Amino acid sequence: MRWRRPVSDRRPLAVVAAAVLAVALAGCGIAKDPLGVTLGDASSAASSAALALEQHDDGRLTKAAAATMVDDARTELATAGKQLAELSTSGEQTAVQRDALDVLARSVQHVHEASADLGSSRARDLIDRLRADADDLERLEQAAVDAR
Amino acid sequence: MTDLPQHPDRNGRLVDANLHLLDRQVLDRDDRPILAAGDLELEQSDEGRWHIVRVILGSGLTARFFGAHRPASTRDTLDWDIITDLGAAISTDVDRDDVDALWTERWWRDHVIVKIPGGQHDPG
Amino acid sequence: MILGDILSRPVECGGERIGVVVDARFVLRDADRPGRAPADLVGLLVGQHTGMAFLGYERSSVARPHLLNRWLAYRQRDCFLVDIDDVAHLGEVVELRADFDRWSPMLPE
Amino acid sequence: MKRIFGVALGILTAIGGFVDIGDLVTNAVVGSRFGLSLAWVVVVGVIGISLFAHMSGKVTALSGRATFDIIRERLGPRAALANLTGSLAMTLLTLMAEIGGVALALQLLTGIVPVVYILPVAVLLWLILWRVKFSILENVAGLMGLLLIAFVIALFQLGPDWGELGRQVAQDLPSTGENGLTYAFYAVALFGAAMTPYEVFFFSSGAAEDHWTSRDLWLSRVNVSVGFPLGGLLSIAIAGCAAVVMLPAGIGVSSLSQVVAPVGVALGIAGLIVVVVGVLAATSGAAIETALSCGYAIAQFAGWPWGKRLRPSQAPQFHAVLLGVIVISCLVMLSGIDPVVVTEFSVVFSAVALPLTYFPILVVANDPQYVGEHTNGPILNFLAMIYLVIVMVAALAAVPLMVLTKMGA
Repeated sequence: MRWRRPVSDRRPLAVVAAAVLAVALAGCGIAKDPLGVTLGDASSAASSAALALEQHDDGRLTKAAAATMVDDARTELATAGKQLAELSTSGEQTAVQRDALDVLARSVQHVHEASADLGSSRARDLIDRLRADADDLERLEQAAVDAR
Repeated sequence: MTDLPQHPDRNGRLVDANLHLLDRQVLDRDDRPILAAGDLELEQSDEGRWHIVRVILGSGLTARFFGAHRPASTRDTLDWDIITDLGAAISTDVDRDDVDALWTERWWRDHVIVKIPGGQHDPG
Repeated sequence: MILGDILSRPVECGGERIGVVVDARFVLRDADRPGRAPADLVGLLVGQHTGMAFLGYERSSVARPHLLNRWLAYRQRDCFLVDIDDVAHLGEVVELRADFDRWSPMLPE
Repeated sequence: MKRIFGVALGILTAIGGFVDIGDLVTNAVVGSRFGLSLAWVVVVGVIGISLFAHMSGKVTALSGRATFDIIRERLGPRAALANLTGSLAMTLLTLMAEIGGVALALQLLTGIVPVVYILPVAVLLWLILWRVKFSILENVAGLMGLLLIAFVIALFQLGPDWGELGRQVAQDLPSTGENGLTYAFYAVALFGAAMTPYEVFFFSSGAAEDHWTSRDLWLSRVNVSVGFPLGGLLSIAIAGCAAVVMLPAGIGVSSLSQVVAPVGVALGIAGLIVVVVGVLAATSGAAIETALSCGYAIAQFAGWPWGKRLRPSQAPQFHAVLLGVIVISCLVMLSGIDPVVVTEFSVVFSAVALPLTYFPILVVANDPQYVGEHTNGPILNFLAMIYLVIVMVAALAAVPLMVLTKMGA
């Protein structure tokens, strides 16, 4: 079989390798602010849990679907919490990070309660608390971006 | 490139190996697939003319990666004279059950597929 | 001889590199049933690249799509057919006789 | 009468079959972050897949050779092997995502954690491919997939501000604080989701198996030009629902539950169950198609007998590959990896692998040796060349964008 790679074919490989390298290097500069992204995810998760509770309470989502949605939100919040804790920030962002850790801890607790007793009478109360958490997290997200 | 003269020997159908022959699917008498045509084996006739004597079966998947050849004895081949047509695929006048190059397929059939219940059923 | 051994091989004439073996041209004496008659080796097609040569655009009348065809034809602009009798030696390097002729690579339609 | 039924069935299965986990997730994610400002990408993708599927159906109908048989022949074994590896890796990744998608849909119906369903789904998938009569299989999944129309009904039910949606479609750059790079990344991901290569492997292999001839070409044209665009409409409806419900609530979609939630909001529990069954059917149908496509790719490349209509004993290696890829996918998904993450990677790598199969098919669709006098007309070629450029740009941009935006974070 004719398997030897003639010299003329090797040139394109070198070009591709160089291009990929250049892109990777450029990658570090433009990425979005990690603190802002983490807080955005957390805020999204909190309002997602609130939506699930509300729609289930209104009888528009089955228990299975609502429970899944709350469970997904809990996973996303847990991940955001871990990322937030591990994040090294500087300047005013550190203050934002500290506040965010408290709000996040509170919203994890709320989501935990939500998934524990989905149909409970406290549902309305939990929805408002989760919506408040989401707003706080969104405010902190904006603060983090401004403080960059 | 196009201003070069036409080669005189043209009584017959002109066929380029890479373009019309190599890596084409070889079919048996009933158009059932055998294997891909991987290479060609040439021999010199008494007057010294090179001509194709055998098609070597095998695709890139099972080919040797480092240019080495399998010893001639174990090479899966089909004789040139059983070829009936060269189209999008290479048609031949042989029954695939007689082609011993398909021993790997038979191994999979006899040692794996037939062992699983339902292996012979006709899905229709 | 295994055809695969000479495909992609460098081609030289008097020590000077001419190109690489891109393909091999055969003539089927019996067009209706190829197997019934010998398929004689007419010669070797020599070009500069083996990479994209397989697409065979440059050697057949497939004219479309135009843009693609022009680029592929460009890559093979100096491809030619050399008669097997003009080949002095077939091996790691394909050596041509000094006075070898260049024939058109185009396939008649 | 039977002819019309055949045509209708073809179109319906094309619609149901068009949407898979990649379309569901990517459209919802994009809808929840960019509204409908990326809808044009779905239109571009649908035209592309229609063109690509038609060309490969035509080549197969006229030459009797399916996609990977042609690719091996046209590019020679060495380049074709690299091509096979790339396309196979992408199809295998999609198979994993589809199996995960089925498990997620079952979680939405039953509330049980998806990883529990991975093994039973994989075993059932293999059993279906081993035993079930294929024509039933293909039509049931395709028809049930039509239940996804619930997204369209939900969008109307939500009574959105059509003016606002219209403005989102028209406006090119995002207003929601997303930067241009993320926008570009999701454009490529959406394009990869709409123009999935495995659908073409499946489509062209089906043409070969059903022994299509030039007389069937009009059927292929109808299937493709009606079925796929309507499938594209479903995709846009998925994005629309997310844009109307999730975007204002500040929820960035990252799970299947959030993809279907808007239908619950709009149509209540009945609508929700219908759409989840639709998702189950679409992902199951896609799992069957991707598993088969892995088998087709390897068997056609190697020249082995292949096909869903042959007895397993007549195509032993083909069925061995099916078993192998299902086992591999099952093991990977059992690791508990999030199917949505696998899906996002699969659509991006779809975009990367697309030129590998698009380019040879374009070349062969112009080669009289394969298609006789049915070579591409000038308009078709002009369009096909434009898409060659689009496909190459998307493929080259996909990985760098993925790195730059950390998967669109």
